[in-house]
Amino acid sequence: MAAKKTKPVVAPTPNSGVFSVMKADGSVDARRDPKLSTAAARHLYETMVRTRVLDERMTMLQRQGRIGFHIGSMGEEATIVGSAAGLDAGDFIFPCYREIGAALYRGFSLETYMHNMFGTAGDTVKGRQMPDHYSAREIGFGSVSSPVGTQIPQAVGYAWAARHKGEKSVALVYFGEGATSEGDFHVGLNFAGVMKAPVIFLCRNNHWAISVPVARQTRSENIAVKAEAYGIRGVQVDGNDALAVVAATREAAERGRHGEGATLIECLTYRVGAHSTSDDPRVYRADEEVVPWRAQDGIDRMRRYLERRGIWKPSDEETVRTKADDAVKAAIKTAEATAEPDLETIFEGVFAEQPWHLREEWDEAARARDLK
Amino acid sequence: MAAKKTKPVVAPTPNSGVFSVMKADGSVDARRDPKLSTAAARHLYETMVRTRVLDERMTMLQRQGRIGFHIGSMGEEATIVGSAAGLDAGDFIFPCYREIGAALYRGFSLETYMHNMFGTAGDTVKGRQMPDHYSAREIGFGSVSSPVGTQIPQAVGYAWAARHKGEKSVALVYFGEGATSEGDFHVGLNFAGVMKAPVIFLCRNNHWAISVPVARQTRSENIAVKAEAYGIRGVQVDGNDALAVVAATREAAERGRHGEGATLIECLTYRVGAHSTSDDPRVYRADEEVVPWRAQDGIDRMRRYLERRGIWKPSDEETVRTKADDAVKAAIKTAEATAEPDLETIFEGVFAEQPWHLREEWDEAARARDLK
Amino acid sequence: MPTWNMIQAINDALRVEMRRDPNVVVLGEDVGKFGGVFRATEGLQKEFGDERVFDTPLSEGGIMGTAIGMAVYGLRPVPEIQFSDFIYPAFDQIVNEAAKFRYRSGGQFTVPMVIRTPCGGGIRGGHYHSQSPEAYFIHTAGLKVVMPSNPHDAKGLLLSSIRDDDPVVFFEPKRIYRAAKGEVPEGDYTVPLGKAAILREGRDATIITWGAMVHEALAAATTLEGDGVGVELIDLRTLWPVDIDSIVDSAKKTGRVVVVHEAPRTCGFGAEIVTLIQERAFLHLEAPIKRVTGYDTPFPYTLENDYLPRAPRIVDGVRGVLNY
Amino acid sequence: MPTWNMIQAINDALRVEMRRDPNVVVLGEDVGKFGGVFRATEGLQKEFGDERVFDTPLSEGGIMGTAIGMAVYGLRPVPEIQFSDFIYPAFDQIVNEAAKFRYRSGGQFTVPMVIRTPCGGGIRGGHYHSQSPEAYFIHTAGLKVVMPSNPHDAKGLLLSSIRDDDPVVFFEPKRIYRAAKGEVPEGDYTVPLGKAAILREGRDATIITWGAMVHEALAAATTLEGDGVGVELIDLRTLWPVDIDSIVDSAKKTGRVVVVHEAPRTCGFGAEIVTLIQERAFLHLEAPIKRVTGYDTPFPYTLENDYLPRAPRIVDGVRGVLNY
Ligand SMILES: Cc1ncc(C[n+]2csc(CCOP(=O)(O)OP(=O)(O)O)c2C)c(N)n1
Ligand SMILES: Cc1ncc(C[n+]2csc(CCOP(=O)(O)OP(=O)(O)O)c2C)c(N)n1
Ligand SMILES: [Mg+2]
Ligand SMILES: [Mg+2]
Repeated sequence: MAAKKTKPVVAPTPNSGVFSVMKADGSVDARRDPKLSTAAARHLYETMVRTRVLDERMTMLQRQGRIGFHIGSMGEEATIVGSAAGLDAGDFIFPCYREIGAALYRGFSLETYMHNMFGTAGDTVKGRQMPDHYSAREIGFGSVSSPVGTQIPQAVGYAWAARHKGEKSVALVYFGEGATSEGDFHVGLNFAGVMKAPVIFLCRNNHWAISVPVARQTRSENIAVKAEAYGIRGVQVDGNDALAVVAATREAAERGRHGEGATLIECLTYRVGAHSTSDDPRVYRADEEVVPWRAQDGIDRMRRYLERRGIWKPSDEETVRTKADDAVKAAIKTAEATAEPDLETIFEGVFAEQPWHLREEWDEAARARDLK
Repeated sequence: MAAKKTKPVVAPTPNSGVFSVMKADGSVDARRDPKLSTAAARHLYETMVRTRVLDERMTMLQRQGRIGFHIGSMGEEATIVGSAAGLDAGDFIFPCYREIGAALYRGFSLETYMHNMFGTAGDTVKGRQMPDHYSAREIGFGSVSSPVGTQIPQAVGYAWAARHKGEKSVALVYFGEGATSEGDFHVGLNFAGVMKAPVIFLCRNNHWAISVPVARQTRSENIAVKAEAYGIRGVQVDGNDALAVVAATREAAERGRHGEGATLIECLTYRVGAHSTSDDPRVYRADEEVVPWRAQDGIDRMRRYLERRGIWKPSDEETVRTKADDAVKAAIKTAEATAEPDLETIFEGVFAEQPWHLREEWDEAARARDLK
Repeated sequence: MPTWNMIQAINDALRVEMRRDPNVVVLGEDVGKFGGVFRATEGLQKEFGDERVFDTPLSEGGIMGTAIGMAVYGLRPVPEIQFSDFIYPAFDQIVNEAAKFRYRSGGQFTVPMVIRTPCGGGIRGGHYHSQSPEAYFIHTAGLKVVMPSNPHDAKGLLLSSIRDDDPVVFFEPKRIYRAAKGEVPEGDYTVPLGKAAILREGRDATIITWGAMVHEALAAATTLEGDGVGVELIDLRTLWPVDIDSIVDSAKKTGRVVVVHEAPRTCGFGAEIVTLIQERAFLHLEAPIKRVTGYDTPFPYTLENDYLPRAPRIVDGVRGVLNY
Repeated sequence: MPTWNMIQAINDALRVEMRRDPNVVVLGEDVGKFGGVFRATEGLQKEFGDERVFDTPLSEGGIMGTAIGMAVYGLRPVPEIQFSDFIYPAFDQIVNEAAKFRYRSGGQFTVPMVIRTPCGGGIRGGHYHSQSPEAYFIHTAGLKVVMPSNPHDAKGLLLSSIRDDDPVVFFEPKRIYRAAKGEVPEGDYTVPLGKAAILREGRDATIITWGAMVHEALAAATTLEGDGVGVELIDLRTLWPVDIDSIVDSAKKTGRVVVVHEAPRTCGFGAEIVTLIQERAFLHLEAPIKRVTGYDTPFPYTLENDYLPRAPRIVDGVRGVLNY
């Protein structure tokens, strides 16, 4: 059975400390290595780099006033892309709001993304939501929204439904450690336990919820231990170790596929940047806290791994960065040249069919456009 | 320090199994004995009996159509009265809806209670709430309401406020095991952990939430283990062993008073009766399941303890039951002879001062009474 | 045709649709073996198994959150909220998630789901077993809101609601669960969403109402008929989107309108009905539109009959608009 | 008197009251060291310590539940909900608990608490950073609802709200947090709850509005004045209990009324205002009362200026009632 082959020899285990595969120098513990193919390892790394490049560009665009908002994932790429890489293509992702890396890994088009960032007529969500709030059904990726934690029980229902229909897929849901304080976290994990739903709860413990440090979020020993309250498996993973995240996600997915229920994976990582472009962390966070995390950057570590494995050379780095940069710039150009959505996009799609009152309101809004 | 003296020698300890003091025959483990005075032990027992007598009467009244509803505590008296007995008089109780025994222990007047059961003009909550939904501030007892779990975070805020104001008191909050599934349970315990609130979470695990057994409520090993998710202490107690409940509550209260934060106490007990007078458990529960629990009745066990200690004789039993019965009957008589609340009770007390619209609506309702 | 009460009609609708559509699942507190505290789901678990009809842990937020996920996947969940007084822990999932999923995802994801929930007073339930919270949901863009007044409509509207591609909040007036009886067709039929029922025609005054209050209004209309007053009685059935033509046409015809509902008056759905009519039939109105409603207090226990808009208050309201 | 913006005025009100009353505590997400994402609580933790101004875990239900407990004890908590779009996880605690505590306990327990929360659109926040959910709370018996439109009122109303013995939902229109500036008295003063402000007197038409829309309405009134139309402009300030006399008197005077609000139209507070006026000033009305409001859709992102009731739409609305 394929599953067996990919199972890591030494698996992440509840209460056994932080699971890791790679050292800082990129060397791996062979027993734990998820043994990615060259192509897969490169795709994983390249997506991390592309995510970082995209992040930098979006932040710049926001500073220039060309887009209204951006929420990035600097420092968390290994967690985000690594977990996507641990899934099968048929698995479904319920995003939080920082997982563009997971979408890119699955082939989400930069152009589609950029239309969302600019809220254009080309936006698949029709300019109705903020930047970074896209939906990507075609790649098995849900609907980004702002309310913290609401996606957690939804993922449970989705995963349960898929199993109910005889599928062998799992659902993975992303959230931050701050979200673990919401009622939705609790009810989601509890329902998953009782319903034996094949769901992976992927907590990006990036240590901060805007200005609130994790120590003020909960007094529990860690996040993973919370799994015990629901009779599900909980593991801690080095979230800056992309291979560890791949291995842990794969194992959780295999368990889910084989009827062993849900797993809570706590990925220990760090929000190196601001919460979003609306935030300024200097007000509440000392830069000294950030420095060591920058040194443990997940992208650097993964590159060292590729280099050791002999499947990455300096010119590759330049190529991937240049290509990413060019692609982002091209997408920006397209989006900036695209008109804003039609007026009717406000009034359509509230329901499958438009009721009388929305037809009237649309007329009213159209008339209002003619007012001085 | 008084606290030391009352601490049980062998305390309930997290993950150490179910804490108990008394055997079925009423003999006690001396190291764990909370060493109640004769008066205290008798008061505890007598209150349990009075609670049972009251329950039986109220169920009968409801069957006769004289009151609309009753929700009882048959089988759970040791948990309910024992926990009240473990508190100091200055501690505050946030009730669920089955804790009349705790109120009676603190001296709640049967007459006041009965006015609530009949929704009369004498009801301190003015006939506004259902039977068994009283408030009893004078005995440090909150407001009974129906929504499951809402009282849990409230107790945390109350306990924190008392400590903030320099008091040495704790708050104890009651709820069933079903309530542990609500978001309010999670947020309450999590806030308590972070805020180091001196609160006791007293879970009556009576194994059923209406028709849903605890196994479908959560897949966690037990309820007490959920405390770990919040970095607070969690213990399991034999909930039909009144002395164990006293000891565990006392210990948790002492910890709270001394700044050691919150405790989750899971009392293992059983809902021997129906959920309420609106329920018929025969539809969903086999009587065989109930039989062994009836045999472990907490009242019988406590009586055996008193008898062994030589502070209870058969005539005492008769006296307490007769007195209880008479008192209940007298209270019923008074309540039944009392008029219903005035019309204005609908419109008063929504706010501290009555705004114009409620004055108008009151007029309207008064006029409506004159319509045929 | 059998004569059934509301509970039987609702139970039958669920059975009919579960047989027809394997994507329909029923979940909630006590809906499984017990068949619901009002017995609306009785026998369903036995027929459809505990994968399609099951008890959840005690959490309305969890019921709603997981049901949304199921609907996003492609099922048609019918979650039950045991009393609509307890719907608020699920409020965020309903108003921020279910109601906005289609819109915010540009139609990529939809939430075909029916939230069944008993509502209303008159059963001596006090604050927490008597509420009529329909206005909260009508105010929320993206939700349909339905409340039947009789077994025939209950079944037909529930079937339409389950087949609807958007989330529907389906209120069941618990006071008439067993009291309202009537002939109900067996098998499959639907009552369309968005269409009111004109239960009586009349030229003198219009009463617009829904749910249990339909029965009080019928009693009032009968009394008024004895006095020679012809009342047009409209049972909205679907509260939102409301059947605008029926209410405006009737208001134009009679010029005198009374809106009746149990919920608290202020910002209740009555205010919206009044406003829609005054916007569209202003010159036809002979008197201010009158609201006969619950009051702006929590629902009381002992005096609930003073609180509820009973027939005499409705009669008085109609007389008020007639004598204006 | 200093010239302050809304944020400064709110910050000052909190400081004034925390100095005066040791029972006032401030809690919420990011309100401590950071001073709130809009900086409304800036400097308070430094002055009053982290027992009186503190960050909570990320849970609105927890914030509200614990704040209720503090209020029941006797404190006067001022919890912040970071955006009113995120108030719904706390909805149950607000509508079933805070709003009913006094009533259900026969006055034994009360919940003096002010829920501060930014609301409204115009900052390019999309569905989840733009909502105006006031109607949900106005419909809930037991809550007072306040929304200031300028720094002077913001401070005076916040001080009144904290001293009020009942729960108040205090909406702060975030779009004018920094844009609305004005003179604000230092130290202690109050603006009474329940009293509207008549910002302009006029005989031709009445505009009734609140919050950020007051500024659009002012612009509209200025335009209309240029055309010789005298607008009476009422800023409600306290939404509930509403200042019934001011709105009814003005409606009687002008006979032509426009209600303006950002929230979705259906079952919005506008419907209640319309209904109250038609109940009390029916014979004085020369035209149907007009609603100029947000639409019945989730709040959009790119096209938010089409969604919001801007001045030209208000002018058009007033012309509509004048030319009826
Ligand atoms: C229900 C809700 N409350 C508050 C907010 C405001 N908010 C947005 S992100 C955030 C912090 C989230 O922290 P965490 O869950 O750790 O995720 P991270 O941002 O660190 O990835 C807050 C408070 C929100 N979006 N939703
Ligand atoms: C929020 C909410 N949901 C549902 C109900 C209906 N209900 C009343 S009691 C109950 C079961 C409670 O079970 P548990 O918490 O175990 O307490 P017990 O009744 O066993 O003491 C339910 C579902 C309610 N009162 N409140
Ligand atoms: Mg975080
Ligand atoms: Mg129970």
